[in-house]
Amino acid sequence: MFTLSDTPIDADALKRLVNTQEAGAYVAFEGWVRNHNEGQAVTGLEYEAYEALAVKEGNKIIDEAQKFSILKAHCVHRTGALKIGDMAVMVVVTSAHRKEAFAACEFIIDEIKKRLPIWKRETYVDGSTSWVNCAHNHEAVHETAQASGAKS
Amino acid sequence: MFTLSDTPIDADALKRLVNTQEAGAYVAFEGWVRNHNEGQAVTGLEYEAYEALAVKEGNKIIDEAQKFSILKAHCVHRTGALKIGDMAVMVVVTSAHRKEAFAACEFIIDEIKKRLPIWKRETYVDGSTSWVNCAHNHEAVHETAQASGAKS
Amino acid sequence: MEALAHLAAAESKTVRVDYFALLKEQRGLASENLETRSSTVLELYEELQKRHGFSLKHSSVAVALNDEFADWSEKLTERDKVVFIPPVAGG
Amino acid sequence: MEALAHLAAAESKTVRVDYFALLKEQRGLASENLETRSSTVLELYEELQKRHGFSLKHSSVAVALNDEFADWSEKLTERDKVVFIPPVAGG
Repeated sequence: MFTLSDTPIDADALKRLVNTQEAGAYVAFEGWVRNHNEGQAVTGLEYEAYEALAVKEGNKIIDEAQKFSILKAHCVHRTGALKIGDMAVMVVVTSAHRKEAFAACEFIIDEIKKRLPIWKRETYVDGSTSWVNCAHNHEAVHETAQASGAKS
Repeated sequence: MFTLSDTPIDADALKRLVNTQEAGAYVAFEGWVRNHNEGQAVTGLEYEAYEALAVKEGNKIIDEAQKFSILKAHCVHRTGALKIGDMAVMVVVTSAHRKEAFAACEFIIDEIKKRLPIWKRETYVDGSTSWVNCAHNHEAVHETAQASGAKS
Repeated sequence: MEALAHLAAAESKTVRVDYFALLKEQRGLASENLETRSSTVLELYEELQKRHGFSLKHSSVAVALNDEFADWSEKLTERDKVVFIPPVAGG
Repeated sequence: MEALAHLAAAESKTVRVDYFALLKEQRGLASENLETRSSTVLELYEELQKRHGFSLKHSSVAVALNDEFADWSEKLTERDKVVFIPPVAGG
């Protein structure tokens, strides 16, 4: 299951969601707010999500991860204001054997970052802000449209 | 760093060991005791380690994982008696970007399982026990000697 | 058929547009209902881009119609919900 | 030289052997100091295998000499610590 959260992510609660006696392997990914990005000192950031589509697309990704023969998978993504060191996203996966859990966990976070309508505004040490991926490189082909298989 | 532990692994303490403000990605692997192995119902198991060599080789593996440009890595492996659902081993890795953390975490657990002189005795539902990998297949070429680059 | 399509394109309809991130900043609001004679979502983006000075070209933006990813060639109909999606940066 | 090597091989020395897992079970103890005339760790394994009926062939066992992985051809010297390593199963 995929969810958005405007409060801090509870890593232990998430882990319990994928716990099962058949599981031999548990793989977790956490994305943390770093103190720098592309050479600039970051002091904080904010995530904004297009909730209806993000949740729909996030759950589609979790479903797609079943191709790795995993047992359970879950992902939570933060919205709102975050500080350095805060957890922005967490993916948890269980499987009988470890290879599948690693592959599925990496697949999920890769697709989440590519396809979900979620945006990040960074605040820098000089007080300026920037929507990541929007300020520069306006000509870049948009990954979302390509990866998600748009309607027609 | 690699350590052995004869008491339950403290996942939160291990996570704190690799926490750093430069980290954007945290990947964790946990190996859990499953309720079955190769079709047999398992009721519990025991890990035995050749401590001096296991710790030395475990730390060598952690050092080798630096090739993935990670920030920090740590691994703890249990010894002694474990029950279904108990954590047998945990690997934690942080890096600036997620790809490196995934690669390093998977590398570490793969090498740990191949190279460390640690043995597992399973107890089955009928009360019988078996040293895993020893009861059958006595002719298998020993992976440890091949992977570790023996002295001469 | 072509003549009919042309008539349809010229027809006025009311659609809802939600804005996020940089587009919300540049539009100065999060959502609006507006009347348009644009036939496709691409025409609507170009209409709004001209009016509000959006800095992102449509080639770096994706579009959703009624909470599903859509092609730029998708036709607009009455009461559609349109969201233009600037380059994403989740995770 | 060959004559000397032969003499060395025949020489008696005391070594410590630690046993783990299946080998510990089959030997019935975890550690022993023993006198041997075996020249290499391989000869020692074959000597002990014969004496105690170890089920594992040396080809499925690894060996450590003084807490380092070693080749089966490694020579034994006085006070060496030898550990035979059955197929591992950590993790």
